[in-house]
Formats: sequence, C-alpha cells, structure tokens
Amino acid sequence: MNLKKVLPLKHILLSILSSALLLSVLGLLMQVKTNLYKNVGDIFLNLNMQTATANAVTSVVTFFRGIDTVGEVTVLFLATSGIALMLSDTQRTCEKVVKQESFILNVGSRLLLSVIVLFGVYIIIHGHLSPGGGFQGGVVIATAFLLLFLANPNMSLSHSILTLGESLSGVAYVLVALIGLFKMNILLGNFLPHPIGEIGELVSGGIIPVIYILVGIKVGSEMSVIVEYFSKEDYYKEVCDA
Amino acid sequence: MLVFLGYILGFLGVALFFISGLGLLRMPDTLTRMQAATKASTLGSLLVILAIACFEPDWTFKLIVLAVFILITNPISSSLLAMTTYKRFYKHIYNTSGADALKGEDK
Amino acid sequence: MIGLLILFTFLAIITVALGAILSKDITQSVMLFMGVGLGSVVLFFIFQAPDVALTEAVIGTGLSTAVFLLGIMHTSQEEMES
Amino acid sequence: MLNFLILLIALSLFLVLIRFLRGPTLADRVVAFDSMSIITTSLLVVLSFYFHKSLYLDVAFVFGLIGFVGTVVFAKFLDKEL
Repeated sequence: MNLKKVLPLKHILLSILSSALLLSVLGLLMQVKTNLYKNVGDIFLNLNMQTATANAVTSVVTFFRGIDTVGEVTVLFLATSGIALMLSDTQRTCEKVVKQESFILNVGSRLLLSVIVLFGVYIIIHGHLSPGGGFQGGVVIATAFLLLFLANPNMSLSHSILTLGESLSGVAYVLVALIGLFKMNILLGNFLPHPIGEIGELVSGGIIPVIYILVGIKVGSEMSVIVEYFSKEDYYKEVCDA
Repeated sequence: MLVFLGYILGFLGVALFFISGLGLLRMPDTLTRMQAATKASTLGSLLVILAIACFEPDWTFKLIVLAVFILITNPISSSLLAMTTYKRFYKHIYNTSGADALKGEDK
Repeated sequence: MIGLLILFTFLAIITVALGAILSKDITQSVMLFMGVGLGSVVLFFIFQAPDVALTEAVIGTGLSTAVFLLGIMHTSQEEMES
Repeated sequence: MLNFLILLIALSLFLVLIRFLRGPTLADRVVAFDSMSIITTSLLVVLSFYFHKSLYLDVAFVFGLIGFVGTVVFAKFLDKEL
C-alpha cells in the first residue's frame, strides 16, 4: 500500500502549511491577549492630551484613524457615481405632470426642512464636543431632502452646485492633510493652535471642526444626489407611461 | 417638591404608554389600533419629557425643543398612515353613522 | 435593574432579527429590520457609546429604509413587465 | 424609583413589541413601529438623565426628528402598492 496514492504530496504539504498558519495565528492572538490588549486604549487616551479635544473618540477618529476617512469618502464617491450611472438614463423629455400630494405632508415637510437642516449643521459643527460629526450630520441633511422629495416629486436639486461643493470639499480635505504633513511631519497634523479644549467651547480643537465641516459638506451633497436619483426615476417613468 | 411633581408626571406618562401598548395589543382593527397607539403615546412622551425637566431644570430648554419636535413630527406620520390605511381597508369598516369625510377623495 | 433592560433588549433584537429572516414577504422583512436598528440604538446607548447610537439612529431607521423600499419599488415594476 | 420608571417603560415597549412581531398586515407593523419609536425617544431621555449627561440628549433629538421619516416612506409605499 503506497502512501503516496492515498495521500498525494500536495495535500500533505497543504495541510502542514495550513496548520502552521493556524498555529501562528493562534500564537499571535495569545500574544495580543497578554501584551497589547490592555494598552492600546490607554495609549490613545494618553495621547489625547496632545490632540486636545474634549472628546476622546473624536480625536481617535480624526487623528489616529484620520487616513481611513479618505478611504470612506472614496467609497462613497464610487457608490454615488455608480448609482448615477445606473439610474440616470431615463428620458427627461416627457412633460411634467403635477401629482396630487398629501396636503399635510407638503406643509409639514416645508416646515421641517429648515429645522432638520439646522439640526444637521449643529451636529456637524459641534462634532468635536458632542457625539456626532461630519458623516452623521451629512446624512441628517440628506434626510431632510428625502422628506422634500417625498412631499413633492417634481422638485429638482441643482446638480452643478452640489458637484462643485462636493469636489471642492474633497480637494480641501486633502489640502488640509498635506499642510499638516509639511508643517508637523504627520499627515493630518494639527497645525492650528489648539489649547486643551473643554466641553462648551465651540472654537477649540484646532483643525478638527474644519475637517468635520468639509466631511459634512461632502457626505451631505453625495447622499442628497443618491436620494434624488432613487426617488426621481419612478416619477419620470410613471409620467412617461401615462 | 419639584422632584415629587416630576415623579407624578413621569408615572402618569408611563401609565399612558402602558395604555397605548395595551390598546395596540387588544384592539381588533388597524385603524382602532392606530387610534389607541398614537395619541396616548404622544401625550405620554410629552409628560415623561416634562418629568425629566422637573428633575433637572438646567436641561429645560433642550427638552422643550425636543417636545416641540415630537409635537410637529408625530401627527404628520400618523395622519399619512391613517389616510393610507383608510384607502386600503375602507370597505371593511363597519360604518353606522353614515358619515364619511374622505369619500370623495380620489383613489 | 439596567441589567434587566440589557437582557430584554438583547432578547428583543434576536427575536426581531429571526422574524426578519423567516418572514416570507420582503417588505415585512424590511420593517422588521428597522426594528433591529431601533433595538441596537437602545443597546449602544446603554453601553454609553452615543456616537455609534447616533449613526445607527440616522442611518438604520431613516435612510437605509428609504433606499431599500425605493429599490423594491423599482425592481418589482421591472419584474412585472418581464 | 427611577429604575422602576425605566422598567415600566420597558414593559410597555414589550407590549408594543408583541404587536410588532405578530401584526398580520404591514400596516399593523408600521403603526407598532411608530409607537415604538416614540416610546424609545422618551426612554432615551430618561436614560440620559440616568447617566447624568446632557450630551446624550442628541440621540433623542435625532429620534424625534428623523424617526418619522421611515413611517412616511412606508406610508407612501403602501399608497403606491394599492
């Protein structure tokens, strides 16, 4: 009985390799549990004195993980362009018909639009003091526009202004990151004066409010474009069929 | 004294929540369930928010703004939902009074 | 007492998520998924992570539901035509 | 005493949750979700008093402002499906 026929060489090598990999991963996990597990949070919390925000979570998100935000913004941009590519090929030459809409929703959305947008702006500019930040505030603003589109579907946003704001804020974000790199030798370094902040002081934290405002503009405009494409296509199709 | 008033208001609001939950569970129809649920829970949430304002007088401004938000947003969604449910199920409603304000509405 | 609330929220989230998986109708599953988002907001809030709770509240109950439902509207129309 | 208040709110949430899980039609579930979001808003307010942090009220603000958008979207969906 030949061992080679029952168990080919390839399988033996593969099993040895995979078990070695598994063992090494297990060893790494054990090491993490003994050495690193208690210290990462403490390191970040001690470094929080340098970044000087009142909110430790914010400093982790914008400084130590600040480079992730660039990736998130890229993902969002790709999603928006994909949706625009898929949904924007309906003919918009058909004549517009004003649909009968609910009176209460119409009035209520007009009343609430300014309030919701104001609340989104509050979330964005208080991002370094309170829970929240650019992404959440941008989504809140987009929700206000969703409400507007639900109330009257034959409304349209100006795409040129949205695209301009989105691209300008993206460019400005990269510029802020690069200025930090040249002045402080760190990407996204905090080059503005930042005394140690306290809760309640709006102007504090150096470049963090700037970053959050830029991210808020970008996310808000992109999400509004997504919402508009999703709620528009149905309307145009119905009108064209009728 | 203010804390005592706060507890009274809070338990009143929670009792209204309980009533709304009970009505939502026991009523036979969608429209009657809506009738039981939305009004009682709106008043209950207002009372609970007032109770917290009694506990902590510093938060009063924020809590009043929150109460105004609830008062604006909640009737919009409830009325839209009631309208849609009526259009869907109005044949099955047992109508004794003969009054039907939404009869002429399209669709 | 807060522990009891945590336990209740956990059980509620698991039950609602099972309902969302097992439901036959896709719109009812979207509805139950909204319930999962609401429960997780309460859970994040009890564990004192208001950032995550805020994100979940904005996205889970507002925007994602709208995107799901509008997508269902578009695709069901196309299925009927073909 | 405050613990008792929180527990009673959780009890009424449980009653609504039964209707949310059982509700035969989609409209029942939407009604239950609407009621649940209001009760959750006040639960979050009470919990932020329990933790003694006024910053946590922002999550309740989001629920008060955004929570009804899901219901509005579902109402429009039911209207269109008719």
